[in-house]
Amino acid sequence: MLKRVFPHPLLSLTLLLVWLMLVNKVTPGNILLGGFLGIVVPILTSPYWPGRPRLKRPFMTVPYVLLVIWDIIVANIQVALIILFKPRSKIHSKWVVVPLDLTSPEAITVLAGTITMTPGTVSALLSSDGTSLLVHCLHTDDPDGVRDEIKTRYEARLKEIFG
Amino acid sequence: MITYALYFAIGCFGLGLLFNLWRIVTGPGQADRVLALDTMVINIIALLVLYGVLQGTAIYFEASMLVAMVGFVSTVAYCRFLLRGDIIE
Amino acid sequence: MTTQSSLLPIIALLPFLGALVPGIMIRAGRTATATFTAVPTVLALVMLGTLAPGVMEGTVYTMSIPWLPQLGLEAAFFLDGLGLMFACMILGVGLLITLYARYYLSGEDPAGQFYTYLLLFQGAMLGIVISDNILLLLIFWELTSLSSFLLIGYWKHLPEGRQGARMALTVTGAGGLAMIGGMLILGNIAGSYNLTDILAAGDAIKASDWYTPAVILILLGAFTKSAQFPFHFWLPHAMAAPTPVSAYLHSATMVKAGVFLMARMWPALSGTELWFYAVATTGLVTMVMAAVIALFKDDLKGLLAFSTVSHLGLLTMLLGFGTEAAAIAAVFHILNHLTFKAALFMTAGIIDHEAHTRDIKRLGGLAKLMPITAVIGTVAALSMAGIPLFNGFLSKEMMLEEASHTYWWENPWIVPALATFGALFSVAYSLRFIFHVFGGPVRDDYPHKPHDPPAGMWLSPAFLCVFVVLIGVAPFLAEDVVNMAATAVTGHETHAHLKIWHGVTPALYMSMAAVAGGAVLLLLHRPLDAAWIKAGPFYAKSAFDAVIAGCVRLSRGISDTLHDGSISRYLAIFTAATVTVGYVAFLRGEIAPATREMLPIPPVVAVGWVLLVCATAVIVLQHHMRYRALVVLGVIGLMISAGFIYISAPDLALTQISVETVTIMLLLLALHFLPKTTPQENSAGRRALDGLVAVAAGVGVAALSFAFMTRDFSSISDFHLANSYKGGGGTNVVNVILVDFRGYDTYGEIIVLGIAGLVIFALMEALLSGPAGARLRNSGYNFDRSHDRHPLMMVIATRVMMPIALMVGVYIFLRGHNQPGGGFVAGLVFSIALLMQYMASGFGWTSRRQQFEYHAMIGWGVVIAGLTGMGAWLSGTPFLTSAFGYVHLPPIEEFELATAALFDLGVFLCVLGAVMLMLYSLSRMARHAGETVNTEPMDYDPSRPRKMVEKGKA
Amino acid sequence: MSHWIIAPVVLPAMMAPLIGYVMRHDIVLARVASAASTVALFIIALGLAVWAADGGTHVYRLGDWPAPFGIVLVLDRLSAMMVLLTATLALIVLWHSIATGWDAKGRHFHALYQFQLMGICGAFLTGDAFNLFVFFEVLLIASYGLMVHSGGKVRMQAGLQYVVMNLAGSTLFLFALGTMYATTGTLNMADLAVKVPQIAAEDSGMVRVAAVLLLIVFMIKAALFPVQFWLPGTYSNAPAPVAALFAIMTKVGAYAIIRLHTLAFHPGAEPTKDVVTTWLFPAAMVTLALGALGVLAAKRLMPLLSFSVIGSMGTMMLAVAPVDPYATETALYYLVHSTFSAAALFLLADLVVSRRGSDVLDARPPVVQNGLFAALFFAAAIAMAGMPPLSGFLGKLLILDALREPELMPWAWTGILVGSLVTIVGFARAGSMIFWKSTSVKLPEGTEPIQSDPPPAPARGTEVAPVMMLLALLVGLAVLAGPATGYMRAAANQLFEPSGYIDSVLAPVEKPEKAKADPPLDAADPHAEEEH
Amino acid sequence: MELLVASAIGVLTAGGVYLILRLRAFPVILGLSLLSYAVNIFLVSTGRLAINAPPILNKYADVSYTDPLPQALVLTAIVISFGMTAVLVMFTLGAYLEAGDDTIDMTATEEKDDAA
Amino acid sequence: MFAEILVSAFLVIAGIFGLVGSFGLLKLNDTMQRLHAPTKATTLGVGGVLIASMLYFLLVKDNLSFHELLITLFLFLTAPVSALFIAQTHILMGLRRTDLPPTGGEHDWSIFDDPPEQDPQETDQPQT
Ligand code: NA
Ligand code: NA
Repeated sequence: MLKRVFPHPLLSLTLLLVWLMLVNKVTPGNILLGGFLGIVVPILTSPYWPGRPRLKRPFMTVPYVLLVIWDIIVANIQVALIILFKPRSKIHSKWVVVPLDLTSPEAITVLAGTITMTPGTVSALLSSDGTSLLVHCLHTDDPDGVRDEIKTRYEARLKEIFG
Repeated sequence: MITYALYFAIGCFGLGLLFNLWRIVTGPGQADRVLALDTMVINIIALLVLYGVLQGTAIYFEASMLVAMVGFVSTVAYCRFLLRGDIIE
Repeated sequence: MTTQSSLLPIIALLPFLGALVPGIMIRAGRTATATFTAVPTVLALVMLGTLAPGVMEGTVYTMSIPWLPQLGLEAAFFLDGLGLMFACMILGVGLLITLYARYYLSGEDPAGQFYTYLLLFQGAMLGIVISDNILLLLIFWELTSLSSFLLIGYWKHLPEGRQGARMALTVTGAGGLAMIGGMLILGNIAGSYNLTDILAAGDAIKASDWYTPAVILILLGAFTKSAQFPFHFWLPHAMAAPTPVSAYLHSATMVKAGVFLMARMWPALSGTELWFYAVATTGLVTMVMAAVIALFKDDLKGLLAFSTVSHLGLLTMLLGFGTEAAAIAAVFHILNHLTFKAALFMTAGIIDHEAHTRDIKRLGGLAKLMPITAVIGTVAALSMAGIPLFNGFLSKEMMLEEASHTYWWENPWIVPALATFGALFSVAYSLRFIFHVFGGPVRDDYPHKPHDPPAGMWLSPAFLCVFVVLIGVAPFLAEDVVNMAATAVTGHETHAHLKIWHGVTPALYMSMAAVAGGAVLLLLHRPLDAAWIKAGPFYAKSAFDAVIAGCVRLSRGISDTLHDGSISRYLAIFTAATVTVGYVAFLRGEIAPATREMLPIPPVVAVGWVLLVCATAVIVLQHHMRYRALVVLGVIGLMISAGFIYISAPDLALTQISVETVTIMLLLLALHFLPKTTPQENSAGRRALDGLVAVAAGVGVAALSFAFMTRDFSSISDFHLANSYKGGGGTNVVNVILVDFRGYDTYGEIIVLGIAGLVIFALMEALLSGPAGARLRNSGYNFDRSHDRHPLMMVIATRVMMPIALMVGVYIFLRGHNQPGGGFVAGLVFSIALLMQYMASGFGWTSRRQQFEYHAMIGWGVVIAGLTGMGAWLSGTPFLTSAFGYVHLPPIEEFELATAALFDLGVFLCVLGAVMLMLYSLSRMARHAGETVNTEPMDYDPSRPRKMVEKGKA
Repeated sequence: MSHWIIAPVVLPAMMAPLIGYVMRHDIVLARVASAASTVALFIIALGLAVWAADGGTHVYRLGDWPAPFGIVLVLDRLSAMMVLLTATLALIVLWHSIATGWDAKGRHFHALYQFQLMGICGAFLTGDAFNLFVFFEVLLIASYGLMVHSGGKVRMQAGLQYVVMNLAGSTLFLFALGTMYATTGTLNMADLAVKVPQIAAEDSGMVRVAAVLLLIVFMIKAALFPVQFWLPGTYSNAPAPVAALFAIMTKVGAYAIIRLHTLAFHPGAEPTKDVVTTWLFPAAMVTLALGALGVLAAKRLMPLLSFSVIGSMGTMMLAVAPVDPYATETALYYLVHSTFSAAALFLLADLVVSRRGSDVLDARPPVVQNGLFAALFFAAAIAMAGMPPLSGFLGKLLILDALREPELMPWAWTGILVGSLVTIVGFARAGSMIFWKSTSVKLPEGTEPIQSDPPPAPARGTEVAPVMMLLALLVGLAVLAGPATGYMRAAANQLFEPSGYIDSVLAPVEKPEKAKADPPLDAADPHAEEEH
Repeated sequence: MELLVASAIGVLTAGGVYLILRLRAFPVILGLSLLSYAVNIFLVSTGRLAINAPPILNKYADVSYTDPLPQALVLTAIVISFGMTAVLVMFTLGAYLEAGDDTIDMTATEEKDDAA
Repeated sequence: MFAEILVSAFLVIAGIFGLVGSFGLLKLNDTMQRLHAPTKATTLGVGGVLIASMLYFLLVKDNLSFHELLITLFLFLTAPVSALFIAQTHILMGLRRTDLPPTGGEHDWSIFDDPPEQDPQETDQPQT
């Protein structure tokens, strides 16, 4: 019963927040309406989201997000420098194959997203059984290092979060 | 000061648009064009937000949000067409 | 008097009403239908009979029923001497023909149809002669053309019948149309379309500037109908009709309509030089020419047809002379011609019927085989030849008399000489009819051994021959009738004295010369005939056919070239015309100097402009690469949306960007089935021309918009700004206009969308069930597709994105009344959110989980919007009158409730339903083409075990 | 203010979704609903026509907003007449569609049919220029669907052309409306009638462009040269009942021209004075000629009928071109006549062609009931060609009578008379081929007739009835020409006295204060603070 | 600014017109899309251009508003042209699937000549 | 003043990164390299603009606004997926299978190889 009303409780919470961000004003009416929509919308969309993803340690997401933001800033600068000052011929792009230990689709998605959002790497392909990720690296002379960094810096943390 | 900074930023993103245009026109691959269009969408979002700041109003915010949303959907659609032919098979 | 007059419309109507009867009892057989045809004819005759004494005394019966007063058209009838004479002729001969046809028609012919047509014709003809309104007369006139078309084409399986019918219709129809013009002019001069008034206004008419066109146009009608040169050629071809028809229409009645008309109009139109030269000359030429041709016709009916043409020429000439005596002669000859020519046609019909041929060269010697017929034929033919003691002699003599003292272009000889010449040939062909058909030895090679027909068939011509002889011997018997009619023609009382012997007059010599010469000609017939054939006479039919064929070719040339199915050219013409007309309209007006200061151009806006222009250029130049064009189209949509923001139109930006996306989706979905490139098919010249048109259009539109943008104006929208909040309850004026001030537009607009959904759905159903469906099933993919149908990342991202997007949709919907947004954009946002889901997991998978039916959604949308509109009726206000109020429910802050929101909900549902139904239709096509529906939301879920079988294998 | 004015729009607009969405799986139910709705529409239209005959201009202010700020519907004699004409035609054509089973040959026929009626009635009733555009679109998009009802190759291609042409036309319509608004600042037709004459002569250029662009837009609908090209392909390939219904569609264009050129660009409006007179007459002349030529040139029956429609539009628009009351009156009479006669021809052609198997004018064996069809064809053809005794002849006489301006008369008269002749010849050729020559076609001994399986059935009384009804209407129009033209004269006079229309529409209205409460703006506007 | 807008309208119109005169349905669709962009901007500009004056009522500032009516008209026009485009796309597909190519011109099928 | 400097700084940084992103699109050699560029514009470019906007309304206009966060959320959610699709497209259309390293597993990269089959989920039955 509860699962029917709250098929995705985390989503409901997110939607309430989204609603408040949209109306940009926290009033009782808006909270009520946002809460209502936060319940109704997931119910309406639940057929498209069968199953409920498990978060083992949801609070670990906070340091993870902060880490990613920091990486984005640093990497951005590096990549900007490459684009601006490195001659075309000196840019050494590489493919990196990252074997995945993660199995949850949500976790894989977050990992791939993280890789893409941090400049310098782009997730390009997943193997069809979801066991490895193909990453394109803008400039590196050490593809294995990149792979290892991804696995230790991001995947390990995600494994903790998603279990 | 903010005004100058605003104009600077607007100029940067505007110039960016021209770069995107070049990529769209010359390609060479279809993926390049889609990529350029996607970048253009992002630049437009930035410009819309900057314009809102310039005019001191939040009235254009929904537009930027909607652009972000449809930009994504159309990029996926353009790609899916090339990948699968039928975009909503 | 009035009661008697009121018989007139009844008389006119009787044949038409009567026509229904044989038409209904179409299978009843010849006797029954003939009987029922005779009934209205007899009734009408009886009614006429009650009026006849009055007319003889000089009474003119009139009766008028208003019909179309705006035009001056009245159902007005009048009966005077001329009318009475003609009416009696029409009905009397009609009766005889009815009897004759009963025996003439074979059992296989649909007699009911025949008699229906006959009565229709009779009614039309009767109408002509008793109309008091020339517009009414025109109606009956055209009806004679139509009914004769039906009668000539009665044997529809015969090509001659069909062609003859069409030729007659074409020629007499053309004349009739000309006459319409003439009559309208005439009525305009006279100030009335009533014949009585027109006849009284003769002097004014002749003095008018419009007299000449009126006369020419009316004469065109009369000449074509009466087969005057050069319009005579249709009549011989009308002989393909059954002989009763020929006898009735083409000798006794219809062809006389033209003559009747000239007689009718005689007081109003005759007596001028134009009249004389046009009418008399035409008549003379026709008379002579047709007489000559008639001699060389081997077809009995052909001979009679040309002789009819000749006699009609004679009548025309007489009426053209414009003298009273000539008019009397004409009236008398009308009567006489009727009797002998109808009899002759019936005779020819009998011969054809019995001998199965009408070819004179195959006949001869019939006098012994069919004596009764021979007597009838001989009497009638002698009358036609103008032999004394037969009525034809009398009127022909009068004609020659008139001709003998008529000057043509100050020349005294031309008319008498030609008249005599014509008479001579007339004698010759008449004698030929007698000697070559009835005379000579009995042959043994008739197609069918002839003998006299049953009495029913020869009674009618015999009856007419009685008149031929009776009048021929005792002409004074016809005196009253002739005077009665001639008085009506000339407009003042005439006192004709009809006698056999006039003394030794020029006419007598002319007559004798004609008889003698005619006999000689007959003797010389064989060599003359050979010479005639050798000369290769001009066949009007081939000329006519060539003209018609030429017209058809010409019209095909024009019509088929213009309407060749090339829409690109249609559009080019359309655009070029629009541009031209627009420029001309503008240049013929003026433009005041600009009053409005221009806004500055910030660089980034200029960049947007560059992008827009370049993108347009790329699309135009590279439209062959269809996919590329679609990508670049996205740039234009983006630029325009941003531009809308810049020029203070946020609602437009929202709508544009979302519509743009959905449109591109649709185009991509369609392009999936279509060729991916456009071949270059236009010539460089064509492209240059198109470019020219395009540039002209672009420059025009640009100049126009520049012109008004730089000029101030005031508009009604101040009202909207002022009343939006107080009266409409919203601060987003655009939205209030949409849902309130102009909610009716929006109502129409969502219905357009709803219909679009329906049309697409219906079309898809029709396609899939037809050959297109088969084609679709056979269409395969001609490129390497990705094996990644539903990438995991997309599915996961969508699971979060879609609910958020729906929230955004709700938000945009709720705030639309006050801020940019509203039902339409919200509907599109919902659609896009669903689209995202479709792209992630496929349409099939997703729509199986769909809880709402799109059809119903559109329906509910339209119904809700409509009901909201109708809700206003409850408070007695008009459709779509809005109501709103502010509600305060603690602890919630005050909020607004408005009917406009309900209306907007209708908009929302309709948009969502329509978009989704469109996508559904396209996706159904794809599935029809062989796409399979996935059972899983994503291709592979690594968190779940693989299929057992595969596991075992691995 | 009577709500009945909007009934011809709302009734089909409410019925259509019900039919299309609720009853979409039950053809019988859909038929009943569609027929009931159309009968009701007819009765309402009749009532409105009777009401409008009082000579008043009845205004319906949508949303209770005063004109020119809101949208108004206007019922006067002309609009009432057009609605009644539409309803009458719709009823008969619907009967035919149901009796012949056309409606079941594809999806959504009845829903689209009702939407189509809604669009047409809306276009006739509106008093707002932009709203006219909206209803043009409604009627167009419904017509797209009806046009390709039941599909098929050629029909699809022709349908595509029809859509493309009209989309181009709709775009032009918007350009024209934009220009109109940019120069006058208003969209209400009565208000335009006030504003257009006020434009200074020195500044007439733009409004003239607006006027001429609008003229072209309506000429597309009215199928006038040089924008008539779409019609033959469309009418020839549309399902016959749809083509019959389309007989009213060309009249929408004619109506719009009449309406705007007696109102917004009325003859007294100086800036736009010569716009219509310059172009409409020559366009109508050429149209008439092309129609006649097309009839003569046609190798198939349906194009022949289509071209005869073009010719009739040319004839009618000749009488619209002078923009004077009597000529307009005659044009209205011809309008009604040509609508019914075109419909009769198309419905009849459907009965014949569906049995004959082809509309190609060649020799092939006669169809069942050849005689009956021949008679009906003869009657309908003489009506269309303007031969007596049906209303076509009277209409033609009226138009000839009305066109007496010395500079127009020679052209108009020649055109109409010669055009009639050519049309008559064309129809005679076609009729004699189909109904007469067919009787001489004998199949060679021993060959089996190539016939559909089962062989075509004779037309039932219910199938022939609609044609009969249309012919009866033509007879009635001829016999009652006096009263009919009386109404049309009154309608024309009303058009040429636009002050009644203008005053009624723009009459000031007492408007009750709508807002029940007047809360501060920020309650409605969450962003208000930011903007300060 | 006016010049930019006017010329943009002109360019879009010219491009649109050129494309609708092509022989295949697809470029015609593109052309009609361009034309519909052009006419939308044209319509908006009939209310004259104004910067940062959206017709959203503001109680707190004495601001001017651009003409809202043309915007409402354009919204209606956009929606309608969307529906029309969708139908056109479907018609194009239908014609293509029925006929086998997407040429938009119809080649006249020659029928037997003459009616006698 | 501090607020102004802060906002201005964010604006300038955002502008630079946005421009660099687009410039990279122009300059870089092949499609895969170019794909890296928009991530600049998205992350620091638009991110900077959004932060500047938030700060501006908060500090200068005294009005806290969350809208910008929402846009950021949107972009962060969607950009990787867009990039993935563009990369897939490029690989499918512009590269050969052999241009890529092997997956190292038993299955090939998704666009070249069908996924292994799975039993349908019991909870995932269509509703109708
Ligand atoms: Na990255
Ligand atoms: Na809205």
